[in-house]
Amino acid sequence: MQAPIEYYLVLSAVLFAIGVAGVVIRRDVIVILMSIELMLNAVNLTFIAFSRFMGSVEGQVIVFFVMTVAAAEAVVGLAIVISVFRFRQTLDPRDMQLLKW
Amino acid sequence: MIVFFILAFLTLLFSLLVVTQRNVVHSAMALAATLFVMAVLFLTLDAPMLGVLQILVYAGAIMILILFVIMLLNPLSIEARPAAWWMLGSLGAAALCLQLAALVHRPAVSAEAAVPASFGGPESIAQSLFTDFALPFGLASVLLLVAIIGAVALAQRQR
Amino acid sequence: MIVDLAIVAVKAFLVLFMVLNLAGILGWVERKGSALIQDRIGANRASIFGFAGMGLVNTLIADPIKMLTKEDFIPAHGDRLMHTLAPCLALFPALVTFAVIPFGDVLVVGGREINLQVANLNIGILYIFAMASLSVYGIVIGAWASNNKFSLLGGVRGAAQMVSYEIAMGLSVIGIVIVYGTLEPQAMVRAQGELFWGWLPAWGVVRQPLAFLLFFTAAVAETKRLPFDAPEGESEIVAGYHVEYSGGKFLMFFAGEFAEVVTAAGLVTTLFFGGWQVPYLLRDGFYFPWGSVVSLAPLTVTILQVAAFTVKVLFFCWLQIILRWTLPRFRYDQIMRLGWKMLLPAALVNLFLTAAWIVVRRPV
Amino acid sequence: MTTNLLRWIPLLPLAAAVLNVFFGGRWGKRFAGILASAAVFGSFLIALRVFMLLSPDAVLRDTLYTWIESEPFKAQVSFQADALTAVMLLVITGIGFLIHLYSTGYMAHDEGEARFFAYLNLFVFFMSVLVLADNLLLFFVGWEGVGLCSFLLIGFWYEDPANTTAGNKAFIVNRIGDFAFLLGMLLLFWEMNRLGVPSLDFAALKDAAARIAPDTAVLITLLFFIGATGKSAQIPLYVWLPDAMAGPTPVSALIHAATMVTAGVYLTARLNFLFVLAPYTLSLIAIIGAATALFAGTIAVAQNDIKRVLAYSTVSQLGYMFLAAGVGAFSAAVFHLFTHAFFKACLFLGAGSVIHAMGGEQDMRKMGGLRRRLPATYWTYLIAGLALAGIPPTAGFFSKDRILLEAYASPHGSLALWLVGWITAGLTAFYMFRQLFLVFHGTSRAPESVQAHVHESPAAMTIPLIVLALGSIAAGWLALPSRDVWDPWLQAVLGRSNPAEHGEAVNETLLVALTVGIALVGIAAAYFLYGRERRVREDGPLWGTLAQKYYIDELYDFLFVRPFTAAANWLARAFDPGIIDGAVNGVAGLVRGISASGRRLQSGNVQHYLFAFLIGTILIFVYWLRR
Repeated sequence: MQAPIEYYLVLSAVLFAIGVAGVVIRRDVIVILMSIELMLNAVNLTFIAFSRFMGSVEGQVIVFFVMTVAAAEAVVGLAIVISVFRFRQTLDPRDMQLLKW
Repeated sequence: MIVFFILAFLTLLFSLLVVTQRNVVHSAMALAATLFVMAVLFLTLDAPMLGVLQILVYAGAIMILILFVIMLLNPLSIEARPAAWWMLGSLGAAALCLQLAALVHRPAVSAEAAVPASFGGPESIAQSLFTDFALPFGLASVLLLVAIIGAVALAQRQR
Repeated sequence: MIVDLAIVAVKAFLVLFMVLNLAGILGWVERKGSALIQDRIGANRASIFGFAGMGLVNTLIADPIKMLTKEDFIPAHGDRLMHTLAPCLALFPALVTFAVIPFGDVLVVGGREINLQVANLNIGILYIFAMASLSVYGIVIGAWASNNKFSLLGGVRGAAQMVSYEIAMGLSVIGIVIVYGTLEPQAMVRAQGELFWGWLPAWGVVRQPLAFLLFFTAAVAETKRLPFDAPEGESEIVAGYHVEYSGGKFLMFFAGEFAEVVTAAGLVTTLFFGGWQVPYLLRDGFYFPWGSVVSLAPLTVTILQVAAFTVKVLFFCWLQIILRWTLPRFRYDQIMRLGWKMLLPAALVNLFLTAAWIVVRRPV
Repeated sequence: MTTNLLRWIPLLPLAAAVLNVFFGGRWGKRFAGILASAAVFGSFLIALRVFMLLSPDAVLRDTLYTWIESEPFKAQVSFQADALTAVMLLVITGIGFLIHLYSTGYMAHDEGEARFFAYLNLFVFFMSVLVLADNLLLFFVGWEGVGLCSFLLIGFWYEDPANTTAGNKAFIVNRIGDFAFLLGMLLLFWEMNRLGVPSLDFAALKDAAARIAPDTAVLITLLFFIGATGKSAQIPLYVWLPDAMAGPTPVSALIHAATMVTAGVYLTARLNFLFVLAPYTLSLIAIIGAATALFAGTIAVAQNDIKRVLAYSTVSQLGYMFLAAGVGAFSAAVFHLFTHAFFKACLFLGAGSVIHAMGGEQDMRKMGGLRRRLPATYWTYLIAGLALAGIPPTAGFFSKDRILLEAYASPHGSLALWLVGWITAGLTAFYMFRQLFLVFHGTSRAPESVQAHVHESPAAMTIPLIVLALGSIAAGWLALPSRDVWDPWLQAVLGRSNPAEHGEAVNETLLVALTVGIALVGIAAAYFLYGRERRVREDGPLWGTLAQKYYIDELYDFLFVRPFTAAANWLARAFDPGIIDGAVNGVAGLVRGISASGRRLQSGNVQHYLFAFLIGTILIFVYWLRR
């Protein structure tokens, strides 16, 4: 028996909040990136749930695009992390404040 | 239903581990597990194609990339946890969570729509992707190309 | 319902049994094969109650016993959890991949159709790649958890190598997916039952020879065996990612590697060499191109098919072992260059040509 | 009457200038001169053709395109040619061509020949735009353009700082006049707009002139006259012209004797319908002109530099022209402009020939006895000198005589003006022949090494001299008392001004005799003092004052330059750092002070921002859900 859509949505909300917490709390850029992926996945889950319950495949297509964007984001984000680490020897976002003033 | 609860429990467990594990690699592995479980969740929602893509793209490519970068940089320090900041962040996230959950009680789609057997398969997605979403699809490929070039340019050692 | 579950369970057990044992046997075959190539005798000391003649069986049993009884050593400051998890992660994908590889046609027993395949997914090919992409975890995690710079180096090498070759592998397979028009392995195998010009079996290797070469090369690279064994490269980084492994965990890595060999052989067979297809053998017997017909009972046909599949898989396992003992190891940069600058462009060209051919043949 | 002939007069030299700028260096020096001369000769031929086409009261028009269109004002790049323009065009292109020809010889050994000819052609372009312009705005373009070319050519040998200083001086002094000109133009436009004729076309101006308020007319004409004093080197802005002799001699001949400096005279003549409305201005012009003539004449007496004598002489002769204009005799002014162009160009070119022969020496005290060595130069110099002194039957006699006649007899004239002019005529003859005797007569005072190389100039230089010398004689015959063709030709443009028709009867013959007499006295004095050898000691306070040009430069330096420099220094040292920078820095400091507290918000830590973002999102949700 299929669970009702609310369950999926609540799960998605909790997942999203966990991702937000990770982004705000953690002091490691890589973990922050991972938390962003978590948030994206929470959204993906919502899309797929709605797609299923509304019987429209378009939600899944959007998830497809979200994955594309996530891949691009991860690649560029990691490249930035690498070059920052190469210059500053740190992954702590508190140390990355070159644009401060 | 039971399947959903098991999967949801695992998802939440692993995702919490992502945020709470002090070791980056543990976090990454927890995230990989989360993504894997979510792929199964997708399968329960008649999205087999995306479930497999989830594993292929997220678990198989993005996470490997992240792990690869972790290995490459090999940050030794285990980060500290300032309690106040954790409290603050968690409270904020919890508040957001409550707000989002509150939205769910608004009228949503309740009944499950009837779908054909091929729903969520490669053909149905491709059908939509190459007709209605042809332009975004092209743009997405351009985006990937740009991301590749950008990443190479960024990570290249300065000469 | 319960019968269905039971049938699936039996099929899964059978496949696992076959693959794992084949992996064990390959351990012995490798020893003997290398000895053969190097003109020496090879493993000849394991004896049960003084009986050394049954080398295969002896080794098959003796090796695991030896390994399992060794001390399970975890390095200081290593990550205990991950160190234990890694071998499982290495073995798991190789085994589950086999779930979608059909080893025979549909068998009808008592009015119930039994598909000789553990799981018939309509996106089987994608499933294979998804699982193959997971196999990197074992190496990377194991390498990292060992707290050893050599193993870390091996892990990094392995991750880079496998990610690189996955792309070439995937692209080379897309060509054949286009040709067959399906992602379902069983359907692919069925499609290979056709004949060109009435006599030539329409196997994948006939339709896509370039794709076969690319796929096979990439698959060998994915198994991290010579000539692509830079991740373990014992002359450079001791033993690479599993340098800190011993006992049962090492056995799992070891078995995982051979399971990958078997899986690779199974994939090549399924995609390019007709899977369980025997030339001219249809559901009820042989129909030779020169017109003669040999009728056979369905069960016989099924047995023939499974046997054909097994023989093909064994052949490709053997081919990989010969390759390993014939070719020298590539340098790391050579591996990367081969993957990115030769296989990938070649795969793209193949893909483009195939797509163009399809468009020309079948205008939409 | 319209024609598209006129545009080619300026365009030919412009094209040659552009070609010389870009390709002159590549085509070789010889070619640059030939190209430039050919272009000006082409312009001369066209000018001749235009002259043929014209009748005294006709106007040729050639409109190129609309330059500025800002309702209701509209300015066109449009050329017109009437009788006055035709005279000016012939002078500019004809004498300009001769000087170009001369320059091909004079500048043959100079590195920057292509540049020189490009500038020279550019000058001809701007000068012809100036005289051809049919509105004040386009006129102003030419006016500024010739100033620019003058600056470029004075400082042509820019390696020497003295030359660039002279160029700067010319430019800056001219700027003062140009500013007044601009003000005058704006005021005129304002007045025209008030009259409902928002235009600066000369034709429109002429039609509306009668309606201009008298006081405004005085102010406008005064401003224009100040502009003219700058360009035409009148008191008090004459100081740049003597220094302008730093440029190559053909430049002095063309720009600083024959053409550009006469632009002021041309301006007053062109706008004569305005000037006649302002008797005060006219009186002032007459007084300034007479004063300048006398003043510069006295200075010229005491100069030893061959070109400076001629420069002050030019200032003095320009004074004559303004004297004529000031008494309302514009026709006489333009006539003197015309004749003066011939003999002064001839004198300058002759001086150039002398300098050329002397290897660059300009000090007359080191010359002497060149009569035999440079026969062609000598004879042409003598003729031109006679013309300058006003000895009949040379051109100078007719034109100067006419001015003096008008100064005495015209309704605006007076005995005092005539007297000043008369004395100046004597001074002119004296300094001219002092120079002639010093340079060409007596024995040579040059060092042996220079003497050995003295030689007559090449044909390219002597032919223009001869042509100009002939012109110096013949140009005056246009206004023979019996057969005057000059006044009828210009009457339509400049109005009638014939003293014979006015009030008191004048004994014309007596005036002529007096003028010629004082000129002869001057020549005699020069011969007596300098004829064979120098018989006068050139010292004493009076001589010193004259030689030092009445210390005018020093006075200007004391009155204007030093206070200005001091003020600028004070601004730079005290005002700018203290007040301006202080204000700017103060504002910046204020902003910095405010932002110092604000910037604490910008921790640079992304997570702080994200947290703020999160809080904001939650608040929006709360608002949205509560709504």
